[in-house]
Amino acid sequence: MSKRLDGRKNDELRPINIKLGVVKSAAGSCYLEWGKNTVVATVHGPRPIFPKHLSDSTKAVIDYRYRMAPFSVSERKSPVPGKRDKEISLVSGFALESAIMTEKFPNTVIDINALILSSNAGTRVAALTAASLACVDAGLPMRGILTAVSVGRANGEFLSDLTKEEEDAEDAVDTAIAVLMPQKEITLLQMDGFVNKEDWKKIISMGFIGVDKVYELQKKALLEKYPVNGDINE
Amino acid sequence: MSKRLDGRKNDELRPINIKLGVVKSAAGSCYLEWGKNTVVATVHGPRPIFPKHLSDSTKAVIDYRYRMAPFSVSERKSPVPGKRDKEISLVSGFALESAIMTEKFPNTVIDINALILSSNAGTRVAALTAASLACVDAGLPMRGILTAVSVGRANGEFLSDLTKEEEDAEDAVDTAIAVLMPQKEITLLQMDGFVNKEDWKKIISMGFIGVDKVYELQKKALLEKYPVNGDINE
Amino acid sequence: MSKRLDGRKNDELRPINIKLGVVKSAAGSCYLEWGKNTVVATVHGPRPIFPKHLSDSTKAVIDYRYRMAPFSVSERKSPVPGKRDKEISLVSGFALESAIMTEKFPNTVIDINALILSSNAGTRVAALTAASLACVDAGLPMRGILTAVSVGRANGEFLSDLTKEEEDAEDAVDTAIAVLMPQKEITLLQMDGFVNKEDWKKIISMGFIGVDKVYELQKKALLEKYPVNGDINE
Amino acid sequence: MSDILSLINANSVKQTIKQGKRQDNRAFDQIRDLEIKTSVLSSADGSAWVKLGNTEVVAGIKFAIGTPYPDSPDEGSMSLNLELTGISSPDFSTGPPQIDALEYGRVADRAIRSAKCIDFKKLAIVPGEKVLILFIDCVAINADGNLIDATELAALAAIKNAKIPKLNENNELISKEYSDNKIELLNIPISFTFEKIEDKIIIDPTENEEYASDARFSIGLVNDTIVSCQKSKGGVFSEDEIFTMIDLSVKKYKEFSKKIENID
Amino acid sequence: MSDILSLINANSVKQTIKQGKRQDNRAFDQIRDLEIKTSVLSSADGSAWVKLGNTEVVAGIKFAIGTPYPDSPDEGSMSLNLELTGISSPDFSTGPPQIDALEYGRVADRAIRSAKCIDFKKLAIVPGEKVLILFIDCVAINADGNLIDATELAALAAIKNAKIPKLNENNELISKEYSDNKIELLNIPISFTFEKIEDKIIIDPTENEEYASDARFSIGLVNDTIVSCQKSKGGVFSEDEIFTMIDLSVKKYKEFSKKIENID
Amino acid sequence: MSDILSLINANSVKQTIKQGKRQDNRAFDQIRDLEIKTSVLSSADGSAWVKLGNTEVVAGIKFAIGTPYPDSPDEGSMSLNLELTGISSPDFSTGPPQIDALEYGRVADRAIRSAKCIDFKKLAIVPGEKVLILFIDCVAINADGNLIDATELAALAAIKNAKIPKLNENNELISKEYSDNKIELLNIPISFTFEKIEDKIIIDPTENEEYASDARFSIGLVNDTIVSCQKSKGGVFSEDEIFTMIDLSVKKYKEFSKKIENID
Repeated sequence: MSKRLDGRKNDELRPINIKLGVVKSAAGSCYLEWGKNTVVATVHGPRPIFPKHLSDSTKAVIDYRYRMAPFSVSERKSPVPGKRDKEISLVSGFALESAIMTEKFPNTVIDINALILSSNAGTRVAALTAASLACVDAGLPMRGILTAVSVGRANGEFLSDLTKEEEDAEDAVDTAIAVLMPQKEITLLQMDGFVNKEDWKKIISMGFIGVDKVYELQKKALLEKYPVNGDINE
Repeated sequence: MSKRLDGRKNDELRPINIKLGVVKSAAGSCYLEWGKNTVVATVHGPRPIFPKHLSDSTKAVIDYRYRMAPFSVSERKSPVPGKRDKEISLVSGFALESAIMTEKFPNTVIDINALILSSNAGTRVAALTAASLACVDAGLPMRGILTAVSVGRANGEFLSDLTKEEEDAEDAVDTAIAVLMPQKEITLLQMDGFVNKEDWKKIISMGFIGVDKVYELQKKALLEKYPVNGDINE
Repeated sequence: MSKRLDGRKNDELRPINIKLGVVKSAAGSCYLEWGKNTVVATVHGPRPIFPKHLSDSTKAVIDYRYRMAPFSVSERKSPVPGKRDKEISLVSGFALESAIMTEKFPNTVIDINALILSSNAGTRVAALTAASLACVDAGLPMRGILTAVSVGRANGEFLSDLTKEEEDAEDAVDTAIAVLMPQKEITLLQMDGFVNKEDWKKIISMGFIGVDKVYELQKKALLEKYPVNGDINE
Repeated sequence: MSDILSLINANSVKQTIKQGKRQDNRAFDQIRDLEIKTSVLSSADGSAWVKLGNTEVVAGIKFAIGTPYPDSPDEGSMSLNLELTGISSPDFSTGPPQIDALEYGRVADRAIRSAKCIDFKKLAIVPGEKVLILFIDCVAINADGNLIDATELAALAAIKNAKIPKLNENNELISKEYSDNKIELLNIPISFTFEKIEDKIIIDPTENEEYASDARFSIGLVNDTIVSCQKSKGGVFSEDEIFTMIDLSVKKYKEFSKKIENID
Repeated sequence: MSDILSLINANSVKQTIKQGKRQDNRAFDQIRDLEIKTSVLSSADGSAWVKLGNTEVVAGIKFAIGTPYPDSPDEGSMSLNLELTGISSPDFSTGPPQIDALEYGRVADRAIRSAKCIDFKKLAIVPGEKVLILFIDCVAINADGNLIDATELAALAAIKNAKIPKLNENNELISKEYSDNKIELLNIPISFTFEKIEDKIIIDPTENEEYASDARFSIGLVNDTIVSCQKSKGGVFSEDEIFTMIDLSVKKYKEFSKKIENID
Repeated sequence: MSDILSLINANSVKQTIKQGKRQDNRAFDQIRDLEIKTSVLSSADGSAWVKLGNTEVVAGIKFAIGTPYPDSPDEGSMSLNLELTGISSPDFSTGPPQIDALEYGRVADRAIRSAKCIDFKKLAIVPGEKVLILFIDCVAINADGNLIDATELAALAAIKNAKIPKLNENNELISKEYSDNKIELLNIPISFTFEKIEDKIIIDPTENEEYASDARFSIGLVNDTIVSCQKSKGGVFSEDEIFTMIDLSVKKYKEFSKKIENID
């Protein structure tokens, strides 16, 4: 029997609801609800960079911005991005860079934005999962799809997709993992906690299982919008 | 009999004192006292824009900055421009753009600055009235002269050129209007209040009457400095 | 007998310890301890400037930054440079400009940084003394060596190299002087106090004597690292 | 949008307008379809998602505890803020001075204040010491023109939707617990924005129409009462044009105020 | 000013100086005409408008209530700030780091502090808790050289002109009501600024002369007492040159200190 | 470093790595010589100067008085900050967004927090009101790669070296006077950073190796317990690679934790 407050099994994800192409003027977009997290991601570009000396002649620059709306958290957050927002934007942007064939668009920038409208733990993985789909929706050439999930430990149990309450447990281990699918390559991995190697190995394994589930939902959402393409893995 | 604290009739403006060309090194300048408002406006340029990608190949960019000196208000104001300063600068800059033949100076910027040294309501219209004359003083080709006045309602009366005390009345309607003269085209119109359409029509009519008065004073000031030109309308 | 708390004679400097070339990746560097002041200075460049319109076609731009580490003062200092830091950076940068043959590197910038790691009065002159040596260490062509010292008055005595306690005396006169050596030209001079001309003349004379002493230590440090060059004045 | 592209689009808009038409086939005085959803977000104390054609604005309410202004010690206060981020347009990720967001937000804010639609006395906790501050944060999700009116509608709908949090014995907010009190909207100020293109005046512009336009006019109404206005951009209006726009707005008012009234 | 234009102007200045002349026909040791007007502004607690040739600086005083510094609990404080905005020169509307304004303001500020011309104890209200802060804000209206000296004169004149506001029973400022107390200037620090051009030294430079100059020196005096100095720019001075400038300044001191003394 | 130069260097690094070597002849799993000096600065409450090869980071501790966070009223707090200024690299004097410094500092900070190596309860002064804040400021003197590990080591060494200031009767810090208490390190979190270049994984990268690398991984350990990790850059790792890096780090742990333990 589940010991989780919301009745989920340890390896069960919260409900995920994905909708592509919601923002009409963007090149690509994705609306994603993941438990009580709500995120909108859009892709604009590629476009030329100004000032020019910031451009890269070998590839597109990925400008990923993860932001939390002021009303997305318990106490109103200033709209000015903080250190946490900037760090998440950086490493998540790198993860997206590994998924996009940026070498096809030298001297340009691709603007990818993910806005958290409502939050309850796991916003960075929800944002990446949405942003990755927005890139596909924008028709960007991709090496694969980026799929992300949070896994960890709380109250002695190994858990997938922790809630805010679980993240606050005394023994919490909090791991965010993003994987390039179907290659199963790790492209984001952030962890805080206090856990021995064997236990963390179990947690990472749960991460790959969670990623598989999210990947199925991503593919489903893509097939809904782009039914003619068949299985995107082929 | 006047019900105004300073004894003015409802449609009477406070004393206006204009002096052109006061700032020797500027292309054009104007010192203006309007009641207890004191403003200095200068024009510099046109000059090339850096960085270049901010320039417009079809016209000059107008960079208008309305600013209040820290000592111009009751309680010392930080020198950092606030939201109100920026909004006023924006819409006033648009008004100036409508008066200046910007198409004659592509790829340049014209810097117009208006500094409020002392204030008692109506600073934005005083600043615009001065800035417009500074543009003429700078020899910029003009479609007309920009003339501005504030009008409104306080304590049940329709009034021209409200003071700070009148603006704070319970029933205050505060309207700033700038008109391109002699064409009588409205190029700035900002209003806050709670007033029915017929009453506001009366207020706008008072605005045009006030503008006529200010326009006469502007012409007089110009003719003092540039007597050979005769009537500038011709 | 000395009236100074640390037992020094009035014209005696605190111990100075200089080490060149401490920072391996910089073009030039200098570590300097001066009493309880500790400073590291590095030189990088010359390198091209971006954006281009900031460059000077007749000479290199000197970008000197004097900064105090947050832990270098009694109460933790914010890492954001304040007004004092900026003013010192400006006038010290000018002093360095007078010593470096900037005309040899048009359209470039030379980055000179001096970081105060520990402080007890006289940091600006310690920083300049170190920065000047870092420039020589970087192989920059020099018109001379910049040598700096602080002199002044405290408790009725004329003093070289004041400590924090001496600077805080009721009758303190605080003078920072930097001299281009061996030419003996004054290139930085900042003073605060209340002193008649004759007394200040005496203080300036002490400054030149102090500069001579520091200059000898600078030469010694250079000869240690660059022994083959003989006397650098020749 | 690149300069060249926006120039081409603007020219295309002007040609169409000259022929008496709009690119999306609307009449000059026709407002795009409006959709308002509320309670869309679980973290906010009130929320609304407004779609005006393709333009989308989300507004979220958060209450906070603060001190009153010295000149109104027994009143709470409000702060309305519009963010235009890269999410809605690549133009906003580059330009540092968010001057458009600032102007749009201030026009929406002034309409709400002038309309006196909120009784700020009801937001006092301990007069002179502690009051509730009503933060209305609006975020553009899709910036396809007329963000002023969309922001105004989203802000009002979110206020109407908001629940006032419970306070504990120390007069601090209790997270996620709400009192039975809501913010009563005493008036419903609706904003109508017009653009002048090739001497024609259209209502509710798209982004392309905004690029093509010479002058903008926004009017805030409560029934047939004017509560705020803002003329913007480098073009001009005649007095007649101003009052024609007002008359049209008065006619449209009820249709839009009802959509706000109908929100729970 | 564009780079090319300022280079041409600088060369022209240098040629003139080499011939022993200045472009405005002044002697090398001649200061431009000085005009000081006070009580020029109705909103400030004290004000002065200084014209030094074409250079114009307006200074305005505002008092505010604040807490004392921990190391001087029974003293008020002052803050002197110079703003160089686009009003006085197009150069200032572009460059973001206002480093010149910062340097000029700090030099003027240091002369006033070192001269001990203000008894800050008289600005205490409740020692250790509440003091008056004297804000001296200076704005350049026309930046035609030598802003340091013009700022110093404007600041002093405005302080001399200032009226200290009345306080109510809660020790808060009463707007627009003044006590009979003024700020007594215990000393009058006058600043003199020199520039070195083609190895000649001139006093009170114009903007063009500043562009042509290699080195700057400013000295702050109270009679023949030195209270502050600042050497700036990439050139050098000999010890003799420094003291020649000081001697000249001492000679000029009375003429300028009297202009401040004569202010009501 | 200019783009071209760093590209050339990166290519050279890649060629060397392909041949199974490193430019400084280290083995792929070999960490550069580490030197830690403490008590190097007289102004700080604790200090350390770390050299990891040519990379140098100075850490200084300052205590300050503050108020506790509402959710931990009986605990002091810490703030770790890394500055990359022009002193260590010309790259840092140009780029405005100090994103690298921010990331490195946060990774080091998170390792210390997760390792629970500081008992913040011991930093409380008056629970709920007054606590000590531990400021750990780190400055890169030479940025020759692997600033994360160097920062982590410098921070820990400086904490170990720090003396807690005495307080006066008002619970204010007494400057330069210290109590007998030190901060006890309950655990010693060591950080190990790896880079992936041409599909090879190396430990403790130099700056040139960082330019050549596709992916970075940092792991924070306390003995064989994992306390934090961070994958960065646009490349990828397999699960096996991750755990190979962890295994290597566990082997190296004691060598480095001892260096911290041995500090007085």
